[in-house]
Amino acid sequence: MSEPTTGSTEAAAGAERDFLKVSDLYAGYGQARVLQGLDFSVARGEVCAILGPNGAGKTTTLRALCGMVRGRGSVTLNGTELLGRSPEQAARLGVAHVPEGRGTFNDLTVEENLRIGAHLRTGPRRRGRTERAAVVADLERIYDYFPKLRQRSRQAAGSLSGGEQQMLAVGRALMLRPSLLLLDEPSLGLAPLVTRELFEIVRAVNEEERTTVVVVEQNAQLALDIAHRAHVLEAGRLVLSGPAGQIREDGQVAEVYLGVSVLSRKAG
Amino acid sequence: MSTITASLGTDRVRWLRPTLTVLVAAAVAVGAPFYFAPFQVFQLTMVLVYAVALSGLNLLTGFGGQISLGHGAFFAAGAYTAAVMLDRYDTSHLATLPAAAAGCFLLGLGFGVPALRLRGLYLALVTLSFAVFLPPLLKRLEPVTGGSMGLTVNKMQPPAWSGLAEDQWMYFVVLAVTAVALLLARNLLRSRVGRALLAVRDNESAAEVMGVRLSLHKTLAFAWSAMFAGVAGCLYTWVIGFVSPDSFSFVLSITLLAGLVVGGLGSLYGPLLGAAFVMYVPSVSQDVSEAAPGVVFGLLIITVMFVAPTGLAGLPGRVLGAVARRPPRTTAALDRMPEAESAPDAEPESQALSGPSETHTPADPAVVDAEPVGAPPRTEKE
Amino acid sequence: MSAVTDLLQQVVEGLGSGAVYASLALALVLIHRFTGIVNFAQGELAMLSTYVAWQLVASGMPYWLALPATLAVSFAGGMLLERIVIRPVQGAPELTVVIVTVGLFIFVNALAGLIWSFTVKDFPQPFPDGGLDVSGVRMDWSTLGIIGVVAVVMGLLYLLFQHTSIGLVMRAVACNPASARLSGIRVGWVLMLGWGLAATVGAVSGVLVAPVLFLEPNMMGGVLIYAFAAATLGGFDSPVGAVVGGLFVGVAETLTGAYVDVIGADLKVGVPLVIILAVLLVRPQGLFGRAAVERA
Amino acid sequence: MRKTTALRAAAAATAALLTATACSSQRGQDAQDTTAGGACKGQQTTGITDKTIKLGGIYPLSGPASAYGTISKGVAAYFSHVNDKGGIDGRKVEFVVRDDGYQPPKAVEEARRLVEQEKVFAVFQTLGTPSTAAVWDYLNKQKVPQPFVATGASAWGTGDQHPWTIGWQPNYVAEARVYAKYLKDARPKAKVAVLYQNDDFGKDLLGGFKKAVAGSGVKVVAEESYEVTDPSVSAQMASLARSKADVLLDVTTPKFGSQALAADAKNTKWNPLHIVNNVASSAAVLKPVGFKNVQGVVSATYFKDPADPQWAADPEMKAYKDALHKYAPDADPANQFNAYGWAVASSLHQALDAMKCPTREGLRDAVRSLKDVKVGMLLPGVTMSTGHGDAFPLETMQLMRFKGERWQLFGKPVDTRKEFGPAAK
Repeated sequence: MSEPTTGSTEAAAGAERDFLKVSDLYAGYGQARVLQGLDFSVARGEVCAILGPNGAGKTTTLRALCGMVRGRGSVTLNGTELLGRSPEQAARLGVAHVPEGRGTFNDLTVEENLRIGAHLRTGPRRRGRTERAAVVADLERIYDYFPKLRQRSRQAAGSLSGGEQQMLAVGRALMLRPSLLLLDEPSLGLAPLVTRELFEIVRAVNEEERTTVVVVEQNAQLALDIAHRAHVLEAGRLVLSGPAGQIREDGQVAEVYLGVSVLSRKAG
Repeated sequence: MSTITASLGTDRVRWLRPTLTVLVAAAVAVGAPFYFAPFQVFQLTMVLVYAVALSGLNLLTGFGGQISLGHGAFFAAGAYTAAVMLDRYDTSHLATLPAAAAGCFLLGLGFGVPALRLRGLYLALVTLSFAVFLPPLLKRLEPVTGGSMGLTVNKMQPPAWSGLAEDQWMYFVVLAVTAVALLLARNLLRSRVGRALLAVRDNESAAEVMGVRLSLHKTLAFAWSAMFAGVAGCLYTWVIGFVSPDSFSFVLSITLLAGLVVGGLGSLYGPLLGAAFVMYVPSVSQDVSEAAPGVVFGLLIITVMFVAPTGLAGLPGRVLGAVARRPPRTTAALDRMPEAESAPDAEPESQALSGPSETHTPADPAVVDAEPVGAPPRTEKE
Repeated sequence: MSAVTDLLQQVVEGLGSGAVYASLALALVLIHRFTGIVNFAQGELAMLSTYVAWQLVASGMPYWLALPATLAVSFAGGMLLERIVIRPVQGAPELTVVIVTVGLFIFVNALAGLIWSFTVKDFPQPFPDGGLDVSGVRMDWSTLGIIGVVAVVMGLLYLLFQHTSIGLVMRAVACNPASARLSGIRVGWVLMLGWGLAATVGAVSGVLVAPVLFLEPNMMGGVLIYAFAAATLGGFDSPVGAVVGGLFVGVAETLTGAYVDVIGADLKVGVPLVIILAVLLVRPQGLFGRAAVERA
Repeated sequence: MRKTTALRAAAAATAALLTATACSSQRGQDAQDTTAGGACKGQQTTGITDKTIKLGGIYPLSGPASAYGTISKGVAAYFSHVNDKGGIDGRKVEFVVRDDGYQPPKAVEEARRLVEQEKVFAVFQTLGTPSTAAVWDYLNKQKVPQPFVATGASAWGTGDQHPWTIGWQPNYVAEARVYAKYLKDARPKAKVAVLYQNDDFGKDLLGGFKKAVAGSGVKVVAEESYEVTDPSVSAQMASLARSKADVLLDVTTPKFGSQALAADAKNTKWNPLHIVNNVASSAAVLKPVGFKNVQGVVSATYFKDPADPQWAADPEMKAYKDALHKYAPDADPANQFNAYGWAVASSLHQALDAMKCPTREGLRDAVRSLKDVKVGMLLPGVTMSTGHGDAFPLETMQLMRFKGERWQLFGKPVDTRKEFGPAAK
């Protein structure tokens, strides 16, 4: 169980590097223990991919980060402990989670979905007019990222296609102006072209807004394209960590480790 | 049976224990009327009567996942069939049983057809309005049903050879019918019909894909269930010897459903526990507070549901489970996710562990406390 | 009086009963929309609220002061009820929650009997005596008043849900509570709010109908069945449907009771049954209910 | 190992059961039933001693008919009152109340409990026709007196298969006859509209009325029924208004009585003579409607209404109110059901005093041979009489009209036996 990130002791740089710091994380459902002690860090503004086969604990990791699953150990975001908090508290700390299967509000219109995303910024006791204006501006920004959503802003979310729903889910998460964006299997069930488009947008968001992103993905190729760093999970443990490019090259190694090829899925 | 590793010895134990349990239960059941006072035997008899009705409702709601708030009406139909036959046509008591059963089976079949189109809540409320409608209808059919004065009929008398008192004889007759009914319910569930029902309850569309003939099985479930209620109604007439329309108000239907849920949905012995609850708890409530038994009764229902959300039958399992359970748990996320329907107790990752298949199973994003076995599908709004 | 006037008079009577059903159906629909359960105790809670109002008036408080006080008490009571009685069984099978409300029904009914006895109480009528007479058809002010208030409540609910941020949050929770949590919404708090609102609407219903039905612990028992019918007919998640369904059921049962001799007053309760069955067979989600809009 | 354990457990359980059956069977309790000696030899004395008498009553304390449950409080208050004054003929009364929730099967259970476990002397009052009908076969078979059942159905006094059961209040047919006689005298050409509860009570009264006016100029022109589960009777009232009848016979229970009176008052175009039956005639029913709206309403009664100021100084009424205040402080003395309980309990007191033998048989015979027995809570001129072939203790009622803030009795008490002959089915 070695520290996967290279240890640096310079304080300021350390805070930036350990923007999200996961140490000795255990989590599971009922009696089924899924995560067996994870340690990793994500630097501010970084896109971090978590890869691994089915059942490795990728989704559980994200759920533990956002409070949907209770865990033991420690998860800090910018120095604040996240473990033991409920999802709504995590959201208040700037964690936006786009769950697997999207979780859009099907009965609400597209625009209402996005406004719900900004709920914390416009809630009754929240700041006044300037923030309202900022939300409207953000709405425009999301529509710029996802022009299709603008076309369908008055439509019920349930009537959107899978890709549009996924875009809506990401858009809703961005409306929170999160400091940490968690994406769970964004490519699931989407056509390859749509997936690529989505990942490009995530990259753009990351680059333009410096939002830290943790993405869980089956399609390693795609994820590695936009990620700066990557971690490979197997059976609840980290088996491989490193810069994305390096992981890509170490694909052979992963294959040895996992028995299946991390890169076996053809991207595109 | 156990084909793999069971050694002869453990196999025998496996057989012996349930056999012994059944034998002891039978001994207690047979011995009871010689031990208890007549009115206590009467109470036990009524518990058995309600248990038959509840096991019928259990087939429909606990296993079939369809909620009926109208089973009091089938109960009444059975009771009146028996009473009218005894009163007008002077038939023997035993002859009324098949008639009540068959009549209610057909009635249930008739009801099962529109029930196919109705889901969850809507079915529950339509059956409730049927239960509300029945008493005035019975009053209207005065020439046959005796109107609001009801019908008083002879109770079953013990034959001379038995040497038993009336209450004891009644108890044994009802016990026999109940035993047959419960066995039938058990076998129904183990038959193809039962397995199909379970499949339908757990995942309707998947069951359909698998080729289960949904409409047929759901309609049949309704019919069987109504038949049990009718048989219980028939027994009721034998035991009470009096039927009147206001005895079968919609309160009876609600009581039946409450009894079943309190006893334990989808459990084989839940109906017995539920019947005992319906029978004894009102008396207990009265002993606690004569001024307002309802206050105590209402509180007791709520309390039981707090302590045993899956019913009394599930209580031992929950207690054991709670002891064994470890801290890492999901936070109590609301389980109203539409996706929760498809795989109620799936634990996405651990489940996925078992198969290295490339196709990823879509599972619910918020994993919930695994929904207990025997839970009915939720009355999700459509 | 001509046959037409007769008929119209019966329709007016039907609207009067229908408004009573609609008022309670609104509260039922509210709860169902936000929590997905059918609250069997809704009528009894409305009755309890009405007794609170009665007690306040009886102890000397002016009616127009007692009314807002009652609504406030009901709102707080509804929220408390969600927290104490419903929250502990959240996550249990839905039927369990329904049976808890049945237990609550029995409890509240007996409690009211214990405190206030079963003697009929007179409840102040906020609307003036007499009524409107349009070419021989008489409509009481109280009937008009009930219909008016029910319409206003329905309108307010519509505004609340469609045009306020809190309404948007409530709809989001109703639609997908898990995602709502992820957006930072305190779902538990919103559910309490839903119960509080429903209890308040129920209190309005109780206070409206008490002068007509006369206040006693079983006042709402009969109304509940018809309110179920109204909500089922209208679709269990549509406030507009609840009101239209209520009025429709009221008029239909009154007319058949009065004009179809075979049915008569005793069997008129079967009329809503037949209508509901017919409607549901064509539109399983009720007249105004939404069919699920979902694409994979 | 496990096998033997299971076997042992089974054997132990069986043995325990057998032992229990042999030694402490609860069935043996029947042996405690006692019989008298002397002149009353062979008669049952279960539940009665020289010092005590045990009675059991079954009332709906829960469920839809709980409004009537308070009768038991009036009864219990009376017995407590009597016990404090030395009891009935030196015997203290123990009164056991059980709840049947107005459900016949529950009534059967409770009746059996009272007889077999509580060993009561008599089941004094079962309430409601369904519950009474469900238990009377059993009680008669057990030879347990079932005096003064709280229902006015005419079944209890007709027929001779149930000698142990007897009614008390004027049966609904008798009450109907009182109204019929009044109409035949005062409005011989009356067209009558009837609102009735769709159960034995409403049907009995309506049937009795129709029979009593048969052949006269009084005609029933419209009938509308309602169910106890209905929320309101306003639709029925609207239908009746169409009939243009000049008399409305209102056969309802309290809440519906209030609704019908209010609906009648609101309809200014139809102003029939409103006859409200006794069950719904309490001042507690009229007051919510507003006294100004019920002027001139006619009814009939046989016991004193505690809400009526004219009895304020009546000694029996005073005793009643004091006792209720003392023994049932949470009960409302103005509620006529409490007064009903008091009246029926004091009637039983008279019957117990009249027993020749202090036995169940003695009570059975005593309630069937009452001769003009006066009871304090009953109206002056209303007495209990029974005899061979006549098992209706009360068949006399007096008409009253509502004026100002109270009922005013008018005319003489109407003895329906004299007017119409015995009530026959």
